[in-house]
Formats: sequence, C-alpha cells, structure tokens
Amino acid sequence: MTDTKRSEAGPSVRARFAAVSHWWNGQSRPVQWAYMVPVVLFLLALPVLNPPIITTEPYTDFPISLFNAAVFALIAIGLNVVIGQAGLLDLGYVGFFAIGAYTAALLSSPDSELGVRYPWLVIVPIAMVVTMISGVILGTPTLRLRGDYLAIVTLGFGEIVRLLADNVDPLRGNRGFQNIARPGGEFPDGTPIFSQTDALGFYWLAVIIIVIVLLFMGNLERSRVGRAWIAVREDEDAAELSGVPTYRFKIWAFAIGAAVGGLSGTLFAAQVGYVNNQRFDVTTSILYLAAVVLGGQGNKVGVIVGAFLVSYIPDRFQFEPQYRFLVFGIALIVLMIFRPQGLLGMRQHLLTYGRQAYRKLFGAGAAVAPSGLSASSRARGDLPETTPDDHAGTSPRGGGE
Amino acid sequence: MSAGDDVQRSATPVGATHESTSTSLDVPPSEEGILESLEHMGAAERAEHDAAVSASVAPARDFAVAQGETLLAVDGLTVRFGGLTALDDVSFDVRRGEILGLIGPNGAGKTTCFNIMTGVYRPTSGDVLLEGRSLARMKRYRIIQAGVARTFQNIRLFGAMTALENVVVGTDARHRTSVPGALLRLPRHRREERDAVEKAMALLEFVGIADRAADKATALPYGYQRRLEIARALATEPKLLCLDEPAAGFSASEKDALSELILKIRDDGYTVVIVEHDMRVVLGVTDRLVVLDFGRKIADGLPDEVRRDPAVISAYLGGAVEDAPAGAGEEDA
Amino acid sequence: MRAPDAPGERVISTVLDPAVLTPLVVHTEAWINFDVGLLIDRFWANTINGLAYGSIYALVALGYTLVYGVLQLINFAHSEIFVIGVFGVYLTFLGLGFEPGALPNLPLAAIILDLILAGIVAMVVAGIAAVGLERVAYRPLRRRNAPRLAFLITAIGASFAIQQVIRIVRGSNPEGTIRLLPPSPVFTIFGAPVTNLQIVIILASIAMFVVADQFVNRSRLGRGIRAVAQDPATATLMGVNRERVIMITFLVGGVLAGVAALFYLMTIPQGAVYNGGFLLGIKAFTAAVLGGIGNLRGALLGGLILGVAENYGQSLFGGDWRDVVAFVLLVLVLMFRPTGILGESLARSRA
Amino acid sequence: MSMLELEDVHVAYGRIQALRGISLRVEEGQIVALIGANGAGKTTTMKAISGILGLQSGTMRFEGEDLTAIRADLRVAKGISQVPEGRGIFPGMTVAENIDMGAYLRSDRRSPEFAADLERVYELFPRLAERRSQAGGTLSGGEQQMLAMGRALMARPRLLLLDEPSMGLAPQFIAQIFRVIEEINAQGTTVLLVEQNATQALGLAHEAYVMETGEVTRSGTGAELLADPTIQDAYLGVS
Repeated sequence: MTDTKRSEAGPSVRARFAAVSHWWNGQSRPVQWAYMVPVVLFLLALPVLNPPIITTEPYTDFPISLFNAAVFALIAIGLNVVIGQAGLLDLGYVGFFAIGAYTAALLSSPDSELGVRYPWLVIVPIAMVVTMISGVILGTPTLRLRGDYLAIVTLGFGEIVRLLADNVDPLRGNRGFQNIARPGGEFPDGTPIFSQTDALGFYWLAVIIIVIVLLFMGNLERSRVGRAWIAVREDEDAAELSGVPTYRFKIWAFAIGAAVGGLSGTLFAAQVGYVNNQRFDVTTSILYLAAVVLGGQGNKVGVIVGAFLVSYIPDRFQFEPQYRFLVFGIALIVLMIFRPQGLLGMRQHLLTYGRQAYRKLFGAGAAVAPSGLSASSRARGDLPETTPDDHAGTSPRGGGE
Repeated sequence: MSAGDDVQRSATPVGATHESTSTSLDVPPSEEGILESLEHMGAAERAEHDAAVSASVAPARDFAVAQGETLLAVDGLTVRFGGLTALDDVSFDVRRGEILGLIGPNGAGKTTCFNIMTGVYRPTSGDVLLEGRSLARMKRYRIIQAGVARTFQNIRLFGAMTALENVVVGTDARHRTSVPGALLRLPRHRREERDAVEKAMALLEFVGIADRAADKATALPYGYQRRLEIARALATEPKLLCLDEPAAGFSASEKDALSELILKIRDDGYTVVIVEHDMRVVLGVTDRLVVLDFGRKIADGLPDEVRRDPAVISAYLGGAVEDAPAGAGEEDA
Repeated sequence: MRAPDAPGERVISTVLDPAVLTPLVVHTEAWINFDVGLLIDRFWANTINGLAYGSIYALVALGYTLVYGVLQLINFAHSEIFVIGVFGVYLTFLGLGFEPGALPNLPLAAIILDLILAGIVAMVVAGIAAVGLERVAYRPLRRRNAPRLAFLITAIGASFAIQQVIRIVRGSNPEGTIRLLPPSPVFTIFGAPVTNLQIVIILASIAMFVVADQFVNRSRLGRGIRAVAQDPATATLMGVNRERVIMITFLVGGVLAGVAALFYLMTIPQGAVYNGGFLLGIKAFTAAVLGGIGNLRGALLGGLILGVAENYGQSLFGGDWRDVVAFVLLVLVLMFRPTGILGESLARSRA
Repeated sequence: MSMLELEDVHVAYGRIQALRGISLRVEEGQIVALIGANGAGKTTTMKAISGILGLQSGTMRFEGEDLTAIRADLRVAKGISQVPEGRGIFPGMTVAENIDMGAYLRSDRRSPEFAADLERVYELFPRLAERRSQAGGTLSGGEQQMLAMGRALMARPRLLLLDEPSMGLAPQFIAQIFRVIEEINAQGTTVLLVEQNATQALGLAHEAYVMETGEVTRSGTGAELLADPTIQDAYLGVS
C-alpha cells in the first residue's frame, strides 16, 4: 500500500519539478534574472530580518555565518568551473584561496615586508591575476596528465602552498598578518559598513560579488568556452578531433577557477582582517569538493546550495567540527552510489541563441532542450501543459544579452 | 533587431543557388538564416530554403580549384606498434571532389590509416600531406582546422549535449572568440554564436535529423547518432571528410539512405574517404577504391577494376582464387 | 620601510615598481638554504635512513599499485587502511600491557614475539578493512558502471569518513609513545651507523616484496590478478572470477599496509594519530607513480628513491622542505616520464 | 537435443539494440559458421554465449542447461571456450604463461592428461613451442592467433567459439588457421565460427547462419549458402 502510494507520489513530484525546471529553462536570461531580483533582495535582507528557526544565533552570529556561507558559495562556483564544467578533479583548490588571502595580506598588512598598504579594491584585481597565473603555472605541466594523476598532483600543490605558508619567513607562518585592508565606506550613522565585528556589509558585498560572478560564468557557459569544457569532460579525444583545443581550454578552466578562488580568498581575508597558515589544509579542499559534489557538479545553483549546506548546517545545529567531516565523508560515498549527479543534477546553458532556435523550430513551449525529460516528451509540441505561454514572439533575438 | 523583423524578412534567398555560391570561396552564413525560413514555409519557398541550407552547409567549398587534383597525399606511411606492423609503406592520393573507399579485411590497417590522417597516432615513417602541408606532426585540433574531419567507428558524441549543441561544437573549430570575448559578450562573439546555431541547424537539416535538434545526443536512435556525427564533422568545414564504417549496424534501407547522404555530401563539394565493409554501400558510392591487406596496399583504382583484381580476390578469399564463385564479379551492386 | 597606516595612500603605479618586490628576492636567501656541506656529511646516514623509511613507503605503495593495476582506481582510502593497521599495532601493544613512555623490561625473544603478534593483528585488521572498504564503497559503483570520477570521489569520501571515525573514537591527539625495541647501532657503513631497526625493516620489507612479487608472478591467483589487470574481459573467458581477484587484491594491499604499519610505529613510536596516514599515503602513492603505477617493482623502486631523496632534500634545504621535495619530485618525474620510471601497469611490463 | 540452443535472444549496448531476437543451434561435433558484415551482431552473439554480455531477453541452453544462470567465468568450466575478436593475448605474459592461463580452472596440472594437452597444443602450433618464453605482446598477428587458439584448447572445451580467427592475417596464416580448425573439429571439438572471410568459412562449415543488423536472415548448410547467388553478391562479392 505504502509502496503504491510512493510510486504514485514519486513521479508526480518529479514531473512537477521537471515542469518547473522546464518552464524556468524556457525563460530568456533577462527574464530569469528579473525573477531572481526578489530572491537576491530577500537574501540581502536575510541577516537584517534574522528570522527565527533559520537563524544560527545564539550559537553563531547570523551575519557572520551567512558571510561564511557566501564565501563558501563563491569558492564552490569557482571550483565548479574546474570540476563540474571541465571535469578536472582539482584537490588543491584551497591553495588558490590561500594565495588570494596571502596576496591581500602582503599588499595591505602592516606586518608585510612589502611595506605597502593598498586599498582592498586595488588588491582584488591583483590577487585575481596572481592566482590566475598560479593556476596557469600549476596547469601547464599537469593538465597533460591523465585525470587521476591530476588529482594527486593538485593535492600536492595544495600541500606545497600550505608548506610555503608554514616555512617561508616573509609569510610569517603561525604569526600571520594583522590589519588586512577592508573596503571603506560608512553607514549614515557613522559606523563603518565593512568591519570585523559586524559582517553585514561584507555579506552584502559577497552576495553582490556572487551575482556578478554568476553573470560572467553564465556568459562563459553559453559560449564556445562552456561547450569546449563540456566536450572535454564528455570525451576528450572526440573533442580534440572535433577541433577543440582541449589543452588550452583546460588551462583556461584552471585559470578562471583559480581567479575566483583568489577572489574569495581576498574577501575572506578582508572580513577576518587576519591571515595565518591555519586554514589552508587539504581537509578544507575536501570540504570544497564535498560542497560541489553534494549540490551537483556542473550546476551553479546546485553548488551554491551545496556550499550553503556545508557551511550553514554545522553553524545552525552546532555540530562538533569532527562530525561535520565525518558526515560529509559518508555523504560523498552515499551520494556517489545513489545520486552521483548531486542534489541538483548537471545542467548546462550551452546556447543562448539556441533558445530562440528551439523556440522557432518547435513552437513556444520548446524553448530549451528538455534535458530532464525523457525522449518521449521531447520537443515536438507535445510538451507538458504546465508550460506557460512565454515570450516567444516578443523576446529580442539573442535575448540573453 | 527583433525576432519580428526577422520573420518578415524570412526566406530571402541568400546564396540562392549552387552556382552563385561557388563563385565565392567564403560565403558568410546568411544574415536572415535558416531558422526563420523554416516558419510558414510554403512549397514554393522550399527550393529557396534548400538553397539557403546548402549555402550554409558548405561555405568552404572551393570549386575554383579543379576537381580531381590531389587533395591529400598519403606518402610511404608506415606504422608499427611494438612488434606489429599495422601499415607498411602505404601510399595513395585522395583527389578533390571524389569519394574514395578504403577497404580490406578487418585488421588490414584501414582504421590505423584514418587515425594517422586525423592525428590520433603518429606515423613511424612516411607522411600525410593535405594540399602539400604535412599533417604528421600537427596538433590534432590544427588538423581539423587544416580541413580534415572524421567520424568514429564506435559513435563518440557528447552525451550531455543536445544534437544541436554537438554540431555547434564542430562549428567552434572555425570560431575565433576565446574567453575574454565570451566573458564580455563582445559583438564578434554574439555574431559567431548566432551564425553557429544557424549553421548547425542547417547541417542537421542537411543530414535529415533536424526534427530531433533539441534532444540529447544519447537519446537519439542509433541511425540518428551516426548522422549527427557526420553533421558535427561537416560543421568544422572540412575539405576532407573521413567516415569510419558509417553503415555499421544499419539495415538495408538505412544503408541506402546513408549512401544517398554520402553522395549528397560529395555533390556539395566535399571530398570523402570512407572505410566500410558493406560492399553494397562501397560499390554504390565510391569513385575509386584503395585496398589494404595486412598493412599493405594491394590495389588502387576504379571499383570495377579493383573487384576483378586477382590480388584483391585472393586477399579476400584466402589465396583460393579458383574458389572464387563465378559470376560474383559480373554482378553490379 | 613601513607603509602609512591609512589605506590607499600609495598609488597604484607602485604595484609594478620593482623596488616593491625586492624584499622578497632578498629574503629568498634567508628562507631557503643550500647546505651542500650537510648533504655530503650526512650522505650515508641519509641513504640508510632513507632506505629504511622508503621501504615503508614501498609497502604502502604496493597496495596502491595493486589496486590501480586491477581497477585503474587511486584508492585514496588506502592511507586510512594503513592507519587502521597502525592503531591495530598500537592497541595490541596496549593490550599486551605495554605503557606509553616506559621501556619494557622483557627478554628480547618475548619482545620479538610481541612485535610479530602486533604485526599479525595489524595485517588482519588492515586486510579486513580493505576488503570491507571495497565491498561497501567500490563494489556498488562497479555494479552501476559509475564513471571514474565517481570512484575517486567515493575514495576521498571513504578516506575522510574512516579518518574521522578514528578521530572520534581515539581523539585527535597522538597516542602515547610505546617503544618496544629501541634502535641501537649494529655496525657502520662509511661511518654512518646502521641500527637493528633499520636492518629489520629493510630486510623484512624486501622479504615481503619478494613474497608479493612471487605471489603475483608465480601463483595461480597471481596470474589471475595479472590477467584481470591486462584484459578483464579475456580473463573472464579464461575462467577468472574478476570479483574474487579484486577482493584478493584489496586483501593483499591491506595486509602489506598492516606490515608497513608495524614498521612505521617501530620507527616513529609517536606516530599513532588519526590523520597520520594522510601525508604518508600521499607519499606512498607518489612513490607508486614515480616507479610506474601498476608495476610492483616500480613501487619498491619508487619507495626507496622517494625515501632517500627526501632525506637528501632535508639536508640540502632544511627539514621544513622535506615534504615539498617529495611533491616537486613527483611533478618533475611525471613531466618527463608520464608513466613513471619503470613504466605503467601490470599489463605492459612484466609485473 | 542440440549442444547449444539460442532462442529469440535480445542484447543491447545501452540504447543500441545489437541483437534483435536471434535463434540458432549448434549440433555436437559440427562446425557452425556465423557470417555477416561488420556491425551485424556476430561478435555480440559470441559475447552473449560466453557471458561477457548479458541478455535482455530470450533463452540460451548449453547441453540442456540454462546458460544465463551461469556466471561468465564458470561457463569455461562447463566446456565453453572463446577466442575473442582481436585474440585477447595477455601482452605482459610469456607464451607459456598465456597458454597456462587457458588452464586456469584446471586442477590436474600434474596429471598426464595435462601434459598431453600441452603437447598437443605445441604440436598443432610448433611456432609457439619455439617462442615459449617470449612475451605475448611481441608476437606477430598470426602467432597471436595461434596462441589464442592454443590457450583456449588448454581448457579442454567441448564448444570452441572462434571470433574472426583470420582477421588481419596474411594468406598463408589464414590457410593454416583454417586447417587447424578442421583438425580440432575432427578431434571432437564442436566449433562455432564467426568470420568475414565468408568463402573460407562456408567451405568449412556444416551449418551456417547469415546475420544482418542483429537478426539471422538466412541459414542452411555451408554448401547451400556458398552456392546461393544473393549470398555471393552480398558477402563474397568484394571482387
């Protein structure tokens, strides 16, 4: 009895979910963003609302907890380029985060021997360039290697970065750097927007950065670059023999992922105001991996959700940290067995113009390949009735711009 | 520019006929595009539409160069794997505008030959020259850009992508946008993206699977997947298209349809090399045959000559020439 | 030179000012030293030490290499199998009544018997753990024909989970030091002392290696392992049960890790800690890749080379750089010999 | 009762339907040939019989016993040995070790029968005796084919599955291989043979089946099919 019930409920829920995601995929990009605006506004307001049940207080300061989750999400977005899009297993991603944080420290802390104090806004592009270059340096010799060698070499890279932080004198090991630059600006009442004690401003900044990064990532995904990454992931030889310069695009994936990692490092360093060698071990890299895999590799929304879970749940429920690692370790095993695609499956946005193409071909409903649906309900007009009449006739050509 | 505009101006002939296309070597894909012309298409518009399709499909045809001249030269190709000699001093030419069949028993070295031509393996000695340029040391994606595209014996599509996207990956071989352009959505990138989709749609229509453009490649039936691979290869605008056993697993009617498609591809100005076991397909489409056996070339010539060649008969019939069934050679496929 | 406190007073143009970068360059000399003298002084001591420690790497590396040869899987959790072995040894010591810190006052024969007992316990628990890991984590994936990345992520997850279980049970602090057999020099080579421990470890490791090598090359099961590694489908056609071969491969790897655990704890008595396998595991894997993964002799060679090279590096650059040397060595070897020194896999070169 | 009976067998690789309901039987003591173009499903049929591929539907009986219930590696013990397409030599093992792999499941290594079998293999293929300690991967194609057949014989099969034994071989090797197949059959081993070299295969076979796109389209005695003009045209008429 229960069995039949479940089997009835299962498909209908799945169908409803598929219909929603189908409808969503059918919207043009500006429309999608228009729908996102209230969501983003809600997220921005979240720490101010500090709603009960959701809040992590009294254990953890809610804005700080949200800020940490946002940084985690940014990291996951960057790592998703490497793992989810291009299918390269990078286990040393924490190294880029560290390089970003240390770049901020070296360029702004009074403890730095460079003796400069650049403002945060100047540091960000420098840090991104530095991490990008280190991504290229790491990738150039290793991206010719087979996939699993790459994993071990990147792991080694992460360790080397940590060991450098331990052992290189100017990086100050355990003593670390104090007073790292943070963005300026004051609230009307004179208190600084960005401060170590109140993470509200930083959280807002992080959300805005995430939105901007997502926009750029969306551009990449819907281009030759995103297609090249997925082609490499699906079948590297066939990609190369279809004219994709696979090595070059793998390096790009590494560089772009690294740059986002570096960006998140600077953001983190600015909020905490302090960097030392204690946060950059490989275990942290594995947590990043867990976030990406948990949420769904290759799905931006998925990895954000994954990152949020990995960061927020321990704060909310006051896990002992060791259980956190245990739970995520087991989650990885179970997930790979039962849902290897993660909580939200892989999704691609390969063609912007293709959206119009499909629509023209198959009528209004079929705006985008119904990848989640079976072949039987494919785009020939026999689409779910839930698909609302959308903006086929009116949306501008290349509407994703 | 809005979609409304496009619809009104739809079905304007672009490179209206073959002849007009042939005069220019590099016809840009149509501004108006194929997609628009698909809507509200009457019978009268069909011809124009077809012309637009083929204009989009084969922009790189160069009729200016005489047909029959050497496009690709395989020159003294030798390949050894460990102790095994897969190819032993094989030489032959592929001439512009022809369909060349590469046949021989399994293990004779046909696929190895393909793999050298497309850069999968490097030759032990000898060379492959495309219009005089050596391909032997060229990077694989450069070989594609130089103008050699292929399909695979065991179909290799990008399973996570739709049919259309698979073909668009092929068109990317000719695109110049890289990360910065895509990141900032520069005008050239947007133009390339739009043209790519137009062209990919045209190609899907050309190979006859446009109705499934929005389906995931893995969801397509087997025959569609083979055709999709051909479309993806054509999207790279090759001078030479290499088909590796395209008819494997096809029923008789599917084979006939495939033969038609291959002929259509040739008629559109491409040069084709085909490895195939099915003699009906081979004899039905090829202009010339090269026969490999045990890594060596044993015959090279017109199909009719080759099938009477005693060396070929003996290679296929195991040295027992006198056992060859009488009349097998008279029959035309 | 201290910068002014207020941020933003320096203009951007100084970013590219070479003068800004000079301090870093100057300090290069300060934080990396090239102590060639020490390297030469300690050459033989380093070599002997390195061989002894490298044998431990080699034993663990055999486990990586066997599994990789048969399944083409980096068994990330193998390092945790090793740690389970380490705790097997340690808890046996405790069970036998040895106390942390105190030197046992027992006749040599009794101590040797106790060590052997601890080793057997370690081999058993590590072997069982390895087989259990295969059953729980990898077999379901094989059944589902999962992609390689899924195996790797599962392996990482398993490594994590086992590590954390040990941590939760035994705490995150290292266990106390129990030393049954204090090292004492037996003879010297070129002035470098060779201790009883080092002799035992090197000889026993080589003996274990020879046994493993003979097992794989001479026994029927070993031939089965090689056949599956070279061509799983054809191996099945010969009547080889692939699942059984995989199980035995994990078992052998686990048992060897158990032996390594005993030697490890004899060398580094304070080494029983939940995350102690991580670095050693990575280095053992590095050793396997160095020699050519999938190749048993490569694992031995890689282990010994890595052990020795680390010691040389430690003398040359200073102790802090020991681990960096290992990773840089790995990257360099892979760049120039992508399949390792002896070439890859049980398939291509004779195992 | 036939030795081997396949009834309405369906096999698919993922979405690709490789066998669409084939039925065939192999009588004890015969040589049965399967001919057809590449991709017709011949190799798939072989793999289904040896157990490398599972069935979607249909039945498969060997000497009356349901074969589908038996794990692939245990079918060897039942008396079914396959020489796979491409020969499947273990490249890192010596010739002697490769031959020994054929006897993997045998426990009578020290018995005179074992020695006699070994002797028989080296008698059939004297080339192999000369190269006993050479690595399998360094042999020529023809030698590898001999090795693969010799190895399969060490399992004392009652049914020997040969997948394209003449593939990629020079004519003198092909003639030799076919002679050996006849000899093996004369000594009492039933043979199921997949071949592209249809003339030779049909000349040898007692019974033959023609496959096309996953289905059996024709069947008959070897001589019948050899004389059939449509078969000649489709499969013999390269020339």
